[in-house]
Amino acid sequence: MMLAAIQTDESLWSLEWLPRLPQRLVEMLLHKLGASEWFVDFGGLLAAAVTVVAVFLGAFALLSLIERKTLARVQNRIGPNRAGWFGILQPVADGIKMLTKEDIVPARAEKLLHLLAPILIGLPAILALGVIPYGREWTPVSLDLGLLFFFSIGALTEVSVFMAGWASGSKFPMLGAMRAISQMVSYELPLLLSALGVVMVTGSLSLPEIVARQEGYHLGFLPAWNLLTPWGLVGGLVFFIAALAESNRSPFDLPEGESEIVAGHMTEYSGFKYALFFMGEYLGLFAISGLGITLFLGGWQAPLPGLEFVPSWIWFFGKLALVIFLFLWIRATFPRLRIDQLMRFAWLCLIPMALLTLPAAAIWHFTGRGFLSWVVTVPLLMIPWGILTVIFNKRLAPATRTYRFADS
Amino acid sequence: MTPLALLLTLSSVVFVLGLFAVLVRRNAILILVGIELMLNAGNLNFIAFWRYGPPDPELTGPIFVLFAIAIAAAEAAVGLAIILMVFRHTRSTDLNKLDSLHG
Amino acid sequence: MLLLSLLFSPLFAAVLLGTWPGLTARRAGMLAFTLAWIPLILVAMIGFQEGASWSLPWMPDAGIHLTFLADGTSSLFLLLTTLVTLFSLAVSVKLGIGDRAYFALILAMEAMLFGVFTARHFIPWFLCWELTLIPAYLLVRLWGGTNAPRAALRFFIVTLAGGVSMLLGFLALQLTVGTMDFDALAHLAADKQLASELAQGFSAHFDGPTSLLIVALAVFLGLAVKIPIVPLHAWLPDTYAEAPTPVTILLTGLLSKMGVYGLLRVFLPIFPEIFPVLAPWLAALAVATVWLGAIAALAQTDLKRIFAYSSVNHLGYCALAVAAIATSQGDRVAVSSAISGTILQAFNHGVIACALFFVIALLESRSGGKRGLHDFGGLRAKMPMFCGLTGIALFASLGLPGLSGFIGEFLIFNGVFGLNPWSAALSLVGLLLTAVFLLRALRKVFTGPLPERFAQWGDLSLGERWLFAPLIALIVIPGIWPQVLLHFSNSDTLRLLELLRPTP
Amino acid sequence: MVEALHSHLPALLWWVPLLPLIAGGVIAFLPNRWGRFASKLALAALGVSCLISLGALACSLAPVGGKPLVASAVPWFTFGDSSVRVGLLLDPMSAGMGAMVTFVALWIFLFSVGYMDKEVRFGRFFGFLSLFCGAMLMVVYANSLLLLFLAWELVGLASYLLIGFYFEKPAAAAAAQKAFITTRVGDMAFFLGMIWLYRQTGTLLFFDEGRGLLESGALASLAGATTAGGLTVSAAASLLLLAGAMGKSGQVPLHTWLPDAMEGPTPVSALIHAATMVAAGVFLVARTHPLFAQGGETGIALTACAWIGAITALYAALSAMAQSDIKRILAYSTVSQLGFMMVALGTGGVAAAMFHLIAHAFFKALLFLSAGSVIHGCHEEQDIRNMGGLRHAMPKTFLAYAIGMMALSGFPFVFSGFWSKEAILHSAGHWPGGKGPFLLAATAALLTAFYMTRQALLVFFGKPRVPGVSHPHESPTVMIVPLYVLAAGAILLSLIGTPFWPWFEQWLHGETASFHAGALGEEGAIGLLTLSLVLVLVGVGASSVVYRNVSRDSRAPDPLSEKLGPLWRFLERAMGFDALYETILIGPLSVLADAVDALERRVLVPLMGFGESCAKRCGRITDTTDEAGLNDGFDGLCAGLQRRAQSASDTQTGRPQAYLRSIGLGMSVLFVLYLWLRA
Amino acid sequence: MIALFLLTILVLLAALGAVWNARPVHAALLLALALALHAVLYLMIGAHFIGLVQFMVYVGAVAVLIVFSLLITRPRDEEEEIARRPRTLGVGLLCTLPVLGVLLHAVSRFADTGPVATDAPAISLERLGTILYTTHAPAVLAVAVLLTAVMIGAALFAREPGKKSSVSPDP
Repeated sequence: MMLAAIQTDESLWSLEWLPRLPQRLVEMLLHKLGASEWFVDFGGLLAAAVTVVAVFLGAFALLSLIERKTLARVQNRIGPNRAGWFGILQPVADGIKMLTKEDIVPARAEKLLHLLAPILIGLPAILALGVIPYGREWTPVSLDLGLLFFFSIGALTEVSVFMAGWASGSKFPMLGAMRAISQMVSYELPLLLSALGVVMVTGSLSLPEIVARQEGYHLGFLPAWNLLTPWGLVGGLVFFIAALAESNRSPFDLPEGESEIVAGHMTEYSGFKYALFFMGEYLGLFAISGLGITLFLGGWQAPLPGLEFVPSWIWFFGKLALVIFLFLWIRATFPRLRIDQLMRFAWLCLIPMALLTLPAAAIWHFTGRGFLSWVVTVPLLMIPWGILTVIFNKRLAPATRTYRFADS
Repeated sequence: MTPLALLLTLSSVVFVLGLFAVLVRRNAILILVGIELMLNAGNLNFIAFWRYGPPDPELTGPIFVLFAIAIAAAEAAVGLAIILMVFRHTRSTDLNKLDSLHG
Repeated sequence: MLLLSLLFSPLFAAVLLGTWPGLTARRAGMLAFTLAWIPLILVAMIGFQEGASWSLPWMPDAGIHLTFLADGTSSLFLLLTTLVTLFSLAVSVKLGIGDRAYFALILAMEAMLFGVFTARHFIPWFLCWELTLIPAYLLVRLWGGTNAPRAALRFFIVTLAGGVSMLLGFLALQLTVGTMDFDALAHLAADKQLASELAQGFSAHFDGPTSLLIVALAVFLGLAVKIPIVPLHAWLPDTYAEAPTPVTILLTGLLSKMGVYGLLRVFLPIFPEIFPVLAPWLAALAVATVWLGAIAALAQTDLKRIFAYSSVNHLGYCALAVAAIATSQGDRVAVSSAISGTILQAFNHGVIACALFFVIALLESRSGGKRGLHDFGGLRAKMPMFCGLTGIALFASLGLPGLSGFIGEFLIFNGVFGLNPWSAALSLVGLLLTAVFLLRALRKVFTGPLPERFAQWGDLSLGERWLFAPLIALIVIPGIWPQVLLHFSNSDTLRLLELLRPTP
Repeated sequence: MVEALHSHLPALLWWVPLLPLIAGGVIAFLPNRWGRFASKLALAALGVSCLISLGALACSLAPVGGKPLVASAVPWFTFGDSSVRVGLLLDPMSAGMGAMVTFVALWIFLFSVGYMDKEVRFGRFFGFLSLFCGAMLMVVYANSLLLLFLAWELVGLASYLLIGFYFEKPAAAAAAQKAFITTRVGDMAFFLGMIWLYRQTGTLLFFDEGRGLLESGALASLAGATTAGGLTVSAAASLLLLAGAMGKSGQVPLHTWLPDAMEGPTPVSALIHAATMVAAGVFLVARTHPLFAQGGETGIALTACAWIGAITALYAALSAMAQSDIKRILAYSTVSQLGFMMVALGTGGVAAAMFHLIAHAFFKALLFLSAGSVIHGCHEEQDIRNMGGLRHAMPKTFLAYAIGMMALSGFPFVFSGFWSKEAILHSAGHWPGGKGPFLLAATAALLTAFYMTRQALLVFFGKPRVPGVSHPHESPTVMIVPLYVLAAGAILLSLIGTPFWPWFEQWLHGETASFHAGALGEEGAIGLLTLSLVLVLVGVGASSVVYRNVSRDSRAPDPLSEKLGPLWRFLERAMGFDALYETILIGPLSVLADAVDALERRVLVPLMGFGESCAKRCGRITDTTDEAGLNDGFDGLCAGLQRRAQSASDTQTGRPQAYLRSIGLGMSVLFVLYLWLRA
Repeated sequence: MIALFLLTILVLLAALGAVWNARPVHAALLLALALALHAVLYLMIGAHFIGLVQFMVYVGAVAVLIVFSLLITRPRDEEEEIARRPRTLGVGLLCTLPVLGVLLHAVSRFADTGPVATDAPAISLERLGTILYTTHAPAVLAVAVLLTAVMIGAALFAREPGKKSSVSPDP
């Protein structure tokens, strides 16, 4: 039955089917082996999962290198170039280092939880990746509640971070965990609200549906991506910033801020568990940016009318690379925010704007998505945004720091 | 042993465990745990009856569960806020110490 | 109506004093003084209106009505009460003694005294008799000297015991005769039925005369304690010495007069039959009182105790006169002179005692509480006016003719002579002894060299002179023109004569 | 003018005593600064009353025949239905006495103006003096025994005030008190007598149109009634009145106060203790003489009077001899002269007594005033042993004193003293009751001459014994004039009292004055005259012999004391009467007082305390029973209840879980019940 | 049906652990596990939306909240030891067993009447949304108001009294 699905696809050349290849092969194989129907499905799913994990583990390794290279370039230095040609083998070196390091478990730690925490960090990211539609042909698991699944799985990370922090027994991980949890909880809200706008417009929770809705072009060359609508732009920005915070990166990387609480909830980990943490973090990054792309940048949709021939997943991974680069860029330039500024920014700036996108999107939708809707929604969004920036410029400007010396 | 009976027994047992936790536990927070269990047992009943009970086009069961979940969340939030306030005041969450309202 | 308002005006004043918000001691005193003028005006009106009566049915079925009647003698005593109270209040304010409770108690006592002097039925009489005790006790105890509590307690218990015996006596009367109204009893006694009815009542235990004797003795005991008569007088010197001087003025001026009034208006009319038997004993006791009062006074060094004993001495004469009334065989002149003598002596002694104790009060206030005879000397040089006025008071107390003391004594001795010359002679010697200790006091205090500690003492201030003036007037005027007082008492003396109708 | 005066007399008479009294009252209120005005006021008041009394004297001169000229009666007060009336009486006796008192007092007032000018309480002194004169005049003119008694006491008061005038001196104050007390003893007897009379007769007026005390009706009833002791009432009453008189006139048992009374200023002694007050006693007896005479010539009253008078006369004369204070000698001489008057009254000679009283008033006042000016001159020196040879320094005073001395000791013929004393001896001689009083009186007369000469010699003759005494100076004229007036009086009075022309006696008895040429012819009259002459001369001679060399210095003992020795000291202390009274009266009295006080404190007060203590005891008993029985029982009950309630309330522990458990239990029971019921 | 049975066993174990575990944090985590298993149960039965919502709300928010408050109050473990003493256990059982008896009795009498193992009617989202926002619109609004009130209330409760959450960096 699956082979039939493959054959119906007219242009083998379009490599659309490439991501699905392993899945189909396994299904064919099992089919041949006479496994029962559901076992075949099961096997197919398993294969798909394996392909996704493989792809993104590779991307992870690549990203660790690229990140360090870009940071260096930004800071006008070369970055890792010793391991292999242009430092290309640096990830392998890191991996070997991680594996060979002795795995220390603190005496007072909870043995079981200490082990379980890194695993649970990685699990939600991988599950989340399984839901995102990479190509026209291929979304590993297409659920009609895809988005809801993605966010509920995302909730698991907080529990695992807590476990990590609490299980290591000492005060610093505990504090780091508390900071991380409070940050993630307070940024989950804008994340959901901004996604809600897209859901309201497309009318469905399933991710392939959302991508499908973003097909077509306005005025000939403007792709119908959500980002290019007034509410979409604001929602996208909010989503993008919330995503940064959700994955504890750059301006919001307070939990493991090296200069303050050593490595936050990961201080007591070493060796392979530490690597797992990093993997979990980066996979989380991939997942959240993938979701962002599907919601706002039209998933695997081609940017220009003429480029449909290019296989859809190429567009997906291109956009993904673009977004990741943006992350790295921000990491290199923005200083770390303080915990109260961070919380205040979330509650007093992101959430209101996110809430605003909902009515704006509704109005935009009901006013026929034409020029009129632009005229109405743009001021509706711009004016509050102006007010908020004015307020915040006053508030957020850091007060002159008064140094208190010990003896005074 | 129909799945409905199974689910119902499950929910009763979970409910009783929750009640037991509430009656026995000394720590106020763990009492909340008991309460959560009791609420979930309730939801389970609803879903069980929706699933295995007479077909219900109006989906009153699931809707009721939705509302129950929302309210349970609110209840947990307020309960914990109160417990924290009491903790800040009396430095302990041991319920037996909060017995000033007595005869 | 007039009498009712008289009885209740001091009470109303006392209540007003008690409840007036934020009243300092001095202002309380001034208020009490001004309020005390009202009874004086009322008494004057009663005096001229010649008799006012008022009765209140208390227990109609038991036939007990609270009847009050103000006739001649009682109006005289009422006048004395108002004057003495007014004077005592003025002295307390002048010396700065006592606070609002103190003045309220004095006014309450005044009201009770009005009751005693006008009651015509035993119940109101006895009520007021006992109620005067309470303020007196409190005044002596709370504002008194060092061992005032003990003296006040003894005073209270002894007088109370007397009161109880009197109550028993009258109860016996009530049971047998059926009424306690003085006039009714008097009429019964007059036509000799009292003894027979008593006999029926107590037929089981005693025959007629002895039962009457017992009842009479019981009642007499109550009165004797108050007069006081010798064996029962021991409470007097301590109480008078310990009480603050204004209160002593009240005690000597009024409370002792209750006893005399009681004898005259209550005891005499009710027990004329038994009295001739009782009279010689009473006379003997009276003479003993006179003698003891005079001699004991000689031995005292405290001025207050000297004048306390002089009061005992003077009241001894009254007792003597009352004894004389009963036994002077049919001699109308002697009886009427004895009666008027008693009333006059009681009134005059009230005024003179006031003056004497006022002198002590002044000496005390100036010397800071000292009142021993040897504490003073040669004051006449510095205080001639004060010495002159004290001299008048002392000589009046001595019985110098021309001053009020003499007239009472003349009438009393005129009456007593009929009783038996020897008691008259003896009591005259008592009079002589009075002269001795009074002059001794005058000499010790006023003459001799002036010790330097009194060098800066000035004579009487204007206020003190205004206080002394009315007293001196009340001493001199009756001395020169006794008719002023006798006018009131004559009508009553005549009525008493009919009642007594001395056995032919 | 006399008839005009006659009609207003009863009203006018009241003013005689009242004016000085009012003046006295007014002066009492004047502050000391007004001293001069007070003295003028007193003098004016006395002057007016003197004029009125002289007018009254003039009216009474016309013989009325035994009936009083004026006998007024005014109702004073009524007690019961009987009333008491008082009034004034004008008869020769009172008129004479009144005139004498006002006249002598007037001159003494003048004298004291000079004598007391240095005194700071000048006004007060005159206030007391006029108070005294008013009271004395009331005694003289009183028609009622009660009014007389009233005035009698006022006189006592005035003497108390005047004796105690220098109250800074404790001796003066003690003397004043002693005077008042002793006279008061007499007054008590007087009072008792008065009361007795009043009860017997029912009236106190002397003359009341027949009902009066001294009128026959009352007298008869008094004489008729007898008391338990067998005495007639009149005798008993008169004895009591006599006792009163003795107190006031200083007769033997009650005389001790008079010598001490010299502590007062000299004019006081002159007026009160010479002329007037002491004479009041004699006047009282004279006034009530009819009552005394009820018992007949030798009645108990008159005999007692005579004998007491004689004894006093002799005793006082003897004591006077041994005195060294100039005023005490005169005081004792007054006592002895009063004794003489009593003898006269006792032996029936009312007229002789009155005449001697009036004469004595004049010359004794004269003697006292001259003694006063001597003291004034010698700057308050009173002891005659320190004086001497003053006749040169104070000739005028010496002359006046000499006249007074001669009148007192009875120099013959020229001086009233001689005639009055002779009349007394005459009446004493003829007294049927025995010669005793006559003999005592005669010796007393002798001794009088003796001690008067002694005094004159020691004071005026010889050389001043104490050289240091600053030179004595003569008194100013304002003091000398009264002396001479009194001296003239002492002399002129002899005219009316001689046996030849006994005007005074007849006037008193209401007879018309007639000349008795043959008076000398009566039996024994000549013998009596010669006897009194001899007595005087012998007294003077003996005294001049004993005190011939007066120039010895004051510290030397008195010549007589060497002869008499212990007797002299006995006499000097006036026969120890003061010590006697001290031991028998004042001592036991204070012992008795302490005994009575002790009796009171130790016996009566604890006795009375007995009631108090037993009241406390039974109070304690009821308290304990009440506490143990009732209260504890009830508390126990309450505690039990409370415990149970507590345990019930414990179930409400405040722990929510406990409540939930009970709810759980309850619910399950209900369910089981429900199920059980349904089945 | 077998999967269902297995899952019930797991849920019971997790619930028992949450109730009986002596260490409070473990109890809380076991609670989270129990709630997650509930969610899985819902998914198996076919109520996908409710399962996911259950998972997100309970595991994501409530469990974290409970754990967070445990972190803050850090109760000492031995208190729970006392709680597990036999006496309190006895009392607890005494009170809860009758309730269990009653419930099971009710279940037993009722369970066997219903239809057996019908297939799961799918809950389509649109259907759910339309019902929710038409017949139950007021209820939804009420819950919305309730939730905002709770959020503001909890924020107020948790705020330190007196200290304003000021932005300025002063300590």
